[in-house]
Amino acid sequence: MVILLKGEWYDLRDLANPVRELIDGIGLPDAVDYVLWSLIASVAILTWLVVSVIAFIWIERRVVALMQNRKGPNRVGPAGLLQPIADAIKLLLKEAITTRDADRMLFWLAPIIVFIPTIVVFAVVPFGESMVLANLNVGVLFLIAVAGIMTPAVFIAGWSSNNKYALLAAMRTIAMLISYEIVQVLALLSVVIFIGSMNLQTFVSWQDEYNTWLIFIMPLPLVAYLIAGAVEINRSPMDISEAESELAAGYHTEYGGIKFGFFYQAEYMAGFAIAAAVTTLFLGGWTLWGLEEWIPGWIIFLGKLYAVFFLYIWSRGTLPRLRIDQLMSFAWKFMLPLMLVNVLVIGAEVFIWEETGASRNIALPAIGAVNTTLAVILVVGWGRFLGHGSGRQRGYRATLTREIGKIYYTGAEAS
Amino acid sequence: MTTYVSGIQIAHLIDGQFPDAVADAQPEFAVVKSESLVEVLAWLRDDPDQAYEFLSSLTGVDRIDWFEVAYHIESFQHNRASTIKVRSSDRENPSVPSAVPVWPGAQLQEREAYDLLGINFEGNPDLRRIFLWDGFAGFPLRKDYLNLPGGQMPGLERFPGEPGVELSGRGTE
Amino acid sequence: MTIKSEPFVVNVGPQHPSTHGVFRLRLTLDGEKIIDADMVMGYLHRSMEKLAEERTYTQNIPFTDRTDYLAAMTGNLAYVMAVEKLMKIEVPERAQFLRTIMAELQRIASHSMAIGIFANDCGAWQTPVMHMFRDREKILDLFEMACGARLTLNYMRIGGVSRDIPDEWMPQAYKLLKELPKRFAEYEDLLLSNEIIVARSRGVGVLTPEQAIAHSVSGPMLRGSGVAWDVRKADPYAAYDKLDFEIAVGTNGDAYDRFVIRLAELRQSLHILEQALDMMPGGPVHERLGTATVQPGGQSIAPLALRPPVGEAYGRIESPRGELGYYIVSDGGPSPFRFHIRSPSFINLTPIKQMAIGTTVADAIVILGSVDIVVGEVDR
Amino acid sequence: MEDTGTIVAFWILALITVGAAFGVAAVRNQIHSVVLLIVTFAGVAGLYITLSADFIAVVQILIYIGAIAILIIFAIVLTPRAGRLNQEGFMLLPALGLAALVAGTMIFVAFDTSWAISERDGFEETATAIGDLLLDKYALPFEIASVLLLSAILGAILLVRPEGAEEEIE
Repeated sequence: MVILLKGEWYDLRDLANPVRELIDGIGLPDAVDYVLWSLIASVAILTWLVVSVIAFIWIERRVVALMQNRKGPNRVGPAGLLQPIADAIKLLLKEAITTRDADRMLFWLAPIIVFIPTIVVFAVVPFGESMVLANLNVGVLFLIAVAGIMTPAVFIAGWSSNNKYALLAAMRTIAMLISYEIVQVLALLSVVIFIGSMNLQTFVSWQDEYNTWLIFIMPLPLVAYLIAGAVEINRSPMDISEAESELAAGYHTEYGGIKFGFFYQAEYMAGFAIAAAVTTLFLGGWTLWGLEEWIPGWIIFLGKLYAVFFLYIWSRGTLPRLRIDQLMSFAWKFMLPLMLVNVLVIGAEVFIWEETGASRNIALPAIGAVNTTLAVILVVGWGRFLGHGSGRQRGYRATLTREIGKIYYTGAEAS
Repeated sequence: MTTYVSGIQIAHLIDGQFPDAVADAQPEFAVVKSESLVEVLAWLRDDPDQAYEFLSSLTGVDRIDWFEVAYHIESFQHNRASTIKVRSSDRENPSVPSAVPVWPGAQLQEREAYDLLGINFEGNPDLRRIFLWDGFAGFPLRKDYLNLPGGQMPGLERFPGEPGVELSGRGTE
Repeated sequence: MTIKSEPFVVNVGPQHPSTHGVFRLRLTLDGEKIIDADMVMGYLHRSMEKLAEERTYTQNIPFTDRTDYLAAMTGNLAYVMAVEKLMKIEVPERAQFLRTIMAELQRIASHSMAIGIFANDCGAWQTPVMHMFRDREKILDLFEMACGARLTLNYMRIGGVSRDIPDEWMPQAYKLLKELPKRFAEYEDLLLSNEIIVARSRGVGVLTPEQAIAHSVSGPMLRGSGVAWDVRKADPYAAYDKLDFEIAVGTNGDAYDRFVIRLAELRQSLHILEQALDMMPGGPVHERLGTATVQPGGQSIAPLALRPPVGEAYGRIESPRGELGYYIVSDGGPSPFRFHIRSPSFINLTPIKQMAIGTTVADAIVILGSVDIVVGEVDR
Repeated sequence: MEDTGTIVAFWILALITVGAAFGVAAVRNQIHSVVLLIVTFAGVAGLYITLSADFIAVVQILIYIGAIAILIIFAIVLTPRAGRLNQEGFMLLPALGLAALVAGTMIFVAFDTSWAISERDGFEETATAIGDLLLDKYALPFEIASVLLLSAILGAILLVRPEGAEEEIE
């Protein structure tokens, strides 16, 4: 059956095949072919993104509602399924208000700029075996670079609103994004060193060939990347740039209507981008230990992507928010040294593997075990060194008494 | 059980320490002269036998003939409570010393009394209106704030329809 | 050489998710650091003290619902107790127990909200609040059974309570009492040792006992600073002298202590409720007052026009937010000559400036959340 | 450069880059200047792509848009009492003259030089080649640059430290 399907137009395991058949069949000149091919792929990716965002708005609201003991949207359409569409229509029809003191040009520009990187990232993401719009050699770097455009966009949004909450949030966001960008780069650097390529397809094929996912070999960069990703997409406990309880709605306080909708969508799309990167780099992309022969690769990929994105929904429903100085010191004092050590360790491992030429059946489990142990030792040890585990992180119960007028204050642990 | 120290008792105690400071004593409260208020309050707070370290409530009352400020004080150590008052008979610009040097907790409450009754607390570092806006005309909790037609004062003199009393004031037929 | 940024004034409120109503905090910032804080209030000022001077003593009871709208029962109780003190009325024992039970249920409801909102101020995205709402709903159901209202209850009367509880009330209350310990254990698991909440609130907004007493703060804030003071214990009112309970005190005086005290008080309230329900005596729930007349068609047997003797009374109770006092001056007329509310929310705000300076915006929000204000009670 | 597509792309990108660069100098609002600067950087990144230098292009976006532009924004926003608008300065005319001089020299040099065009195709993987060069032939300049950056970081920390902080450290 596999042979039967291979490359036929009805072979849904790779949606690129039928499209290629179609375009090749027409027989156009190269340039037109190229443009047509890109156009189809872009439209397909955009459609998927919008549908996913709409679906996940509903899923997030329902899931968080379940976590919070309530029902969530359940009125518009069956089980509230049409709620996101109704919301979208509402946002589209709302008056586009620009505040009087806003910098009009930048105020309108910001939602557009914020939208660009979140979409462009998907150009390099391999959805299936040949389902990648631009198979860049520097794919990993591209992921980080394009996500970096978010930073000025957020600042422009916060600054142009001429609102103090927005400006404060924008400054916070920039400081945070820059700090965690370094962590993100170092986390991906260790992965790139190990694989020896920055091409995302190479990552997938490497993990397919060696029959292992990088999550088992390097858990530490994965966790670091997930945390840095949470910062990038403003998910709790890192959502200080939105910080609902402190800064109203953060940098997009003054935005309403479809401009707000842009930010809202961009946040989800950036989340998908992070999840896509995690899926491709650490979770084997569109492969599933041979099952991709039977199940279309893109379904496997999307399944993994949504599972990773669900982590962010989960954390949002569960965790409170940290303070900005705590997050900054976490980035600089905790994550950065760990990531530097990690890069060093991975480099040494690659070097030793190359020198000894050990077979993969010995080398990979050994490296995985070493890295996992090291990760635990580093996290616990470095945490201890920074004063974690001194008891200040632990909660305690109130003292109970029946005596009136006595003073129990010790002040020992305050300050 | 909290011991409620009667005004007469506490007036005697204050008199022993500060002769000439007590102006009046009732079972419910003792009235202290405004010039010695701060030192009396400080003594009540600091003296180990009194130790009224907690100012529970501070509020002003417009008694029409005079304004008074009531200090409800408590002692945690002895589990006692008492009431001290100070009066000011200036109708237009009543003024009493501020209790903020003794209890910083009086700050907001003195602002409230100033805002609503127009009692001027001398020595309060930050005496501004608190609930009403700057420039609000008059002090609404004063009994003469609303001068009703026919010279009637606001407030129920009687409850409408209550038997035995003739209708007057704002009661309607 | 030092580089400083410009001072930057941020208004937190009056329309802001974390000011719990229309309250405004003007923060002057240097970067993220607060260098000055000022409170602006009065957005919800309804001049209750003036209005009360024009209404009869009984007509004033609904005002007390609307000061602290999250704890209407305790507001009722403090006011009727002040009037009873003025008129020297003895309240029947069953009414005393009913008042105690209602006040403790209200404390659980109010503390639940306070804890949930505090977690929200620490940045949790509504989850703790929603869980806390579940219990609060059940308590409000009990209130509805007892008096027909859920929020502004208007249940207590001068001389007792407005009506006896229906027969189905007690089984329902016992059922709730069985459920609640499980829930409280859940909250303690979720929140007490939550590392982020600890990191956010520990050592934030520290108030030493000397400062706390000097600033007249009361309730969980005073106990958070380690002062074992609870009006229920110090000056037992209603039926508290017959019940056994403990006071929760903190040792560090920070926001976290105020939070754990509220959690501990949930359990103490439950303990009080268990005893009170078991000990509940029979008998009338309302003292017949001298001039009482039964209202045509109305259920209330409270007299419409009470005329307390000339004098004054200061009644105080331990509301969920602190020492709630009503100071009533009577000139012998049917309405109070002066009606003053010593509202704990308002007075607990006194040291805000001191606590906030030197911290960050995020800390200021946590501090404000740990004070647990109700703006209806701040502005009155 | 025979490919029509590349030529069209080059001219479009060149126009955007030069136009935005002119805007950076001409626009009064400093934040607008920074936004235009970001456009310039993006245009330069596009020009790198036309030269099939994909690595450099991506790094250009990462470093210049993601970091340098943000640094400039920080510098503008955090400067105390700095006007958000550029002031009319007395140096306007001399600066214009100097700029014209520099531009003229550059145009002259650009037209006068006989540019050597490599016959070899572009690298397939530029990243590897750059990495090899940086850590092999140009290792010393690379290290010197790192030391320079490190000292810059330390200097910055020293500058922004509040005056009382010295005692805290000791």
